Amino acid sequence: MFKKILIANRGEIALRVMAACREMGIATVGVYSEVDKSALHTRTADEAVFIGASEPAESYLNVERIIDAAKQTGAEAIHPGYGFLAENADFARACQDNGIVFIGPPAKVIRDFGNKTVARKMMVDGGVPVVPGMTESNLDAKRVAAHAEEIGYPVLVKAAAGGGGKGMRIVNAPSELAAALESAASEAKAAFGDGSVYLEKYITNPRHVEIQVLADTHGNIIHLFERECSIQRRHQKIIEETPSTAVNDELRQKMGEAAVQAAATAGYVNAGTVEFILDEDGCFYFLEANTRLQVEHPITEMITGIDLVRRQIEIAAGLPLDLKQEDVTARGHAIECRIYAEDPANDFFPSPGKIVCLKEPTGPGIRNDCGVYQGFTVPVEYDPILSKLVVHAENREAAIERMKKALADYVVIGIKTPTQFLADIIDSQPFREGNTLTSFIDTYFPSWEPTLPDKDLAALAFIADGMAGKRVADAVAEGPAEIPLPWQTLGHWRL
Amino acid sequence: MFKKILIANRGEIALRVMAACREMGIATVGVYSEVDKSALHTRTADEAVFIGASEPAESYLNVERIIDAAKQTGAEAIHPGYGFLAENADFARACQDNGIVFIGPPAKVIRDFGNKTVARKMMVDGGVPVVPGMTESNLDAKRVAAHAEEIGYPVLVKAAAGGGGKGMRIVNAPSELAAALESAASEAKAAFGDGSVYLEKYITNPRHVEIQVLADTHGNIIHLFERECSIQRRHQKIIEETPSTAVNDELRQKMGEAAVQAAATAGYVNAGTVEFILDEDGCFYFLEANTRLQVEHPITEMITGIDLVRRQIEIAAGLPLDLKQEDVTARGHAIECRIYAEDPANDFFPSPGKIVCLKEPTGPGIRNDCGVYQGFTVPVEYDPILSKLVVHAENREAAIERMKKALADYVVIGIKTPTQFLADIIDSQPFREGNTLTSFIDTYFPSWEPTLPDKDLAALAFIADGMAGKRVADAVAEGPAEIPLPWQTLGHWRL
Amino acid sequence: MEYKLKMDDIDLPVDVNDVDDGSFTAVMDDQEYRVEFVRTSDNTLLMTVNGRQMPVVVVDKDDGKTICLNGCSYELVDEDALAQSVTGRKSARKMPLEVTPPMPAVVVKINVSTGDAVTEGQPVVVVSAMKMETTLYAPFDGVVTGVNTAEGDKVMPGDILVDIQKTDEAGTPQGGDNE
Amino acid sequence: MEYKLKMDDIDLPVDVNDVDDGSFTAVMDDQEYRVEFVRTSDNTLLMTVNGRQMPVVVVDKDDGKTICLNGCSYELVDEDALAQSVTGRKSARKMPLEVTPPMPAVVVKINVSTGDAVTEGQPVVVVSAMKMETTLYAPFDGVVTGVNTAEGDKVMPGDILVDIQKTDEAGTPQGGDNE
Repeated sequence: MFKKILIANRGEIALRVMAACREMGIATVGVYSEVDKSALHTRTADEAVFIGASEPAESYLNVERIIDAAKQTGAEAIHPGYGFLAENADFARACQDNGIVFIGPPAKVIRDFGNKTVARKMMVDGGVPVVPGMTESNLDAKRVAAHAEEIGYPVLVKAAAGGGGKGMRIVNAPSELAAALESAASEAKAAFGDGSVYLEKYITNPRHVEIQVLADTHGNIIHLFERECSIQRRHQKIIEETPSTAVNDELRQKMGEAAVQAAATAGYVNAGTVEFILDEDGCFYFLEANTRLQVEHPITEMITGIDLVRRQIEIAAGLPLDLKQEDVTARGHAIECRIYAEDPANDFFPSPGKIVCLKEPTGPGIRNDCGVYQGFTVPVEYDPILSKLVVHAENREAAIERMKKALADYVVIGIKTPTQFLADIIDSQPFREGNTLTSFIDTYFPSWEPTLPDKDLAALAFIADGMAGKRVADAVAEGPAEIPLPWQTLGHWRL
Repeated sequence: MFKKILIANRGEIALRVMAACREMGIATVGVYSEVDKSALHTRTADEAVFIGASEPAESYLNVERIIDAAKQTGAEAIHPGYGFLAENADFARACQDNGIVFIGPPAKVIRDFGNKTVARKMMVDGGVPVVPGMTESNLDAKRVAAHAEEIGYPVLVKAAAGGGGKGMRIVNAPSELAAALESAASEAKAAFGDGSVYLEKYITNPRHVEIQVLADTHGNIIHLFERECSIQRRHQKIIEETPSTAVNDELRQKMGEAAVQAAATAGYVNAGTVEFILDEDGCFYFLEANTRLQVEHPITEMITGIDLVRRQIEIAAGLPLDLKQEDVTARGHAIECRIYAEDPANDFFPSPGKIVCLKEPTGPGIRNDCGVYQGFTVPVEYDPILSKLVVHAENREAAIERMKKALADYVVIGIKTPTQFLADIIDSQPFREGNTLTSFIDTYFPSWEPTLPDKDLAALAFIADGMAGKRVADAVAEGPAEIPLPWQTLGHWRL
Repeated sequence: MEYKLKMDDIDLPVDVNDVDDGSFTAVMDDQEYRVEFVRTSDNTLLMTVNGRQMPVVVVDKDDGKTICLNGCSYELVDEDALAQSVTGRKSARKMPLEVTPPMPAVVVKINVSTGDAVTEGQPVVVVSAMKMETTLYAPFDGVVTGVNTAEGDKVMPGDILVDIQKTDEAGTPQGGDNE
Repeated sequence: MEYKLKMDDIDLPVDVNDVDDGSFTAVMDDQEYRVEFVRTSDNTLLMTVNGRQMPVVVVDKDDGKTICLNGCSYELVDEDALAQSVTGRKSARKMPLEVTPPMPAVVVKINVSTGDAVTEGQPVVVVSAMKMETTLYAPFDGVVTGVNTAEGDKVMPGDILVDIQKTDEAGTPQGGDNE
């Protein structure tokens, strides 16, 4: 097993990987940019290496500096987390060329799946159903328009290189196509360094259901059931759950087998996710494969009892999977809410800034994978994810109640977060009924405003606070930098 | 379902029950004694009722005042937690007489099991194997001595009314018998209000393995597998785990069936635990039944995914169990460490006092059921339990590593706790090998002293702290009372 | 004692009486409240209203306080206190009549130069925050009289990125230092 | 700069140099350390020793500090600072020559009265803390010259519950105010 691993990421996912390493007795190396000098992941690693300026290209996307940091500290492997270099085939190749193990699939597999059009071709060849659409990316507006006519509107413009909704546009009419292509290409180029886009048939009333797979270097491939990820805003997931209300045992098995088939076709190794579009008739189509740990991996961990990050590291170290498909069972119901720094009442605008007050929910069946702390200034340069709040309970109804309680207990002051919005969704009739289509937010919460049921109590609290005497020192935005270190970061290293 | 429940307890178990109530939409009433005015459970309830002076007899053991508090607040049911009135048949009867639902078994069952000699007779009649010994309590020293000779030394003096090792003494020779009887009786009287004691054969090299059962009011009884509770100090459990390393599937089924048989024989209703002594040959004997929620219930919750407190409340409300025996499956491995206010380097002397600094461990698979907060003064009057640290992982080895990490992250300053001691046990070869006999502590840790591997680093930290500039205000023992309210207590009540 | 509290545009007048150490009574909208409270940490209180306990987080903010309870967040100001401080800062932001980012952001692209004629709704600047691009549009027809930023700049709400003079306005261009 | 630190009976001399804002070097037992540190909250530091980071909890205590790191707890004092304060408080407790509880406790039972003769090891008082009973014994043969407590009293370590005069000692009973 590795003695030291470098984590080429930041925020909650870097913390998640470091926690697994500690339990496995593996030392951790963190890397950080200028603006992340006091970030939680920087503080939590056994060693922290500065890798450059705040712009991602200068630091977290800088292959050379990250490889250098690994060599300098003697890290034998690199875990890329998600985002940044996680699905960058050149980075995986660079690791290999420098004798460092990349904790993820081989570079070729990343490249094949990373290009959505290549992936689609590969899946067609492997007998995995795909959404009708272009099999190559093309920026010639006329030819794309011809394709769109052929597929039929509405169509979806997608980035060939990306994921997570970046560089994606729905186009309902020919007149909108040119603008959508340009803005999608620009966003894709900024996010992934590759502005290629392509078209797909836009399936109406779809669900987004994905299958987790694990594949080792010895040819064993298993799936770990589905995740329902349809609740999205701006094409980014905000609530995920498992099992899906739309998947019965038969469909689960079919989708699981298709996902294993997809992985086998591609020569997949390590943890990966096969995303499917599920239509109203229970037909499903390959959408894309995410060749890395998924943001929402904890819900699968909670229903299967399997530690995906530990498995990733074991697979990367060449260990065989000691699990067969029949060993994997799902129990109970898990839900994840993504806590972003954003304002749900204002078009989900990002809300960077200083976290003046942070109270995290705790309790049986509650897990909060958090990458920030009270007093930390959430930078403008990176993804707005602060934490992932995950609950597990005996059944969907109990999980919903648990999530409601956890969201009510989650306090973030100083920046905007969607906790109230998420609580309203979770508690809504359509959600309770399982109507989790990708159109959910547009249909049921087209414009959300916080209800303020307790304003009288708030007024009484205002007065009580004044009478209760001066607090010692509020961590106001202008106040002295307070950097409390959440205690889960206690290092394990000894002299 | 109930609209309001009174929790007739304090500390972590009161918090645990309140968390379940909140998820079920049930309002909570807390009760508190003089010294517990600022206790966490007092603060966390939706309503808090003062019930008397700090001595348990004036408050938490005062049936009349607790019934009055329930009537005054309109609570329809009372959850007794463990300890205090949890196994007091008169209290259960008083609830019934006042039209309040007691969340536990019927008074008669409590009385039957509560008297260990009656319980033994009942089990013998029901065909459940019992440890050889007296079937009645008797304080006549001569007759007890005769019994002891008949059973053969060593014998165990046990309180007829109690549990948890209180009023229990091992007697190796006739000369020690009289003193042991007297001190056991005195301790039993103080703890349970009943000084009756009796004798049992002391089984050498035993393990303490118990089975969790759930029985509803409709005649359904299931078991939820075993808990291995052999690691004890002063006859009180300090580490529990499930599954037991000494129980294979065949034995598990036999013990489970015996526990269900015991519950059926007694007419049991609600959650209960049947404790067995397991000897070196895999024979097991009924020891006693605990007619309430067990301290160590979380490890069963973690491997079965079943919320025992929710089930208790549902059963008390008359709902049928929607689980059959075959629906209950165990997955992974769970370990609990009890975090007591005591000094393991000094004979486990209680260590009440002010908690100057508290950092709780968090992370995937870690749960800490905690009843105290930083700044709270742990009173001298009650049980020394501060929290229960529980981990769940894929297998025993991973659970051990997770627990090691969690214990290392657990910081309590101001009072003594056994975190280092527990970490040394967990990490020891005998524990890793599963040699968890009740003699474990005496055999492998007869006198424990903390190892201090990092004193050089501590010296450097001492110097760094001096240079780092004054801290704002240390919560020193003499400092102003700081009462931070852990945020899990956010109430759910609205005007 | 009369408190004139305000939440956004909602007036919350509270009549407070029987003030004692750790308790008071209050009347709001003809409803009576008995309130007890204790500070549990710098920014938390345990408040008991008519016998019901609830934890509350209170943090000072600008002229008022942010209050969190029961999972919701409230921004309240005391109008009496407010009267003594400068007012009107907020109203300026309400109408998007200026080219300013809605959040701290980085300028990705500037589509116009000084002297350009622009029409209402025309994209003039693209900013990016947390990997999300947002396009800022011309709020009316006009002429660009100044570009006050460059690509890569970090900008804040309230920063006027591009000065535009309305076409239907007479006179010389306003603002626009071309810095 | 020379620090004379002490942990229990272990001397920990540290030679500190190159003190800068947030860093220093140190030599202990011929080993060199490069230390960087930053205060992360009132009672926590992030310390980096020879490139390895570790969080540390530090709390002031009596004459010294309690330090938690890597799951272990250390009590350190600075001998130079200690020299200026009163010493010797601790040594008094070491030998159990007095009838005093080992922890804060409540008196459950008093087995003796003034004037009783007692033998070494005879139970004289039973105290209870957190539901655990502890018996306090006569430390030597002697005569009870005073009982300074009553059943139900809360007592602290250092409180002498029963005064006993050694049999082989001459002279009048010591102490024993019979309060």
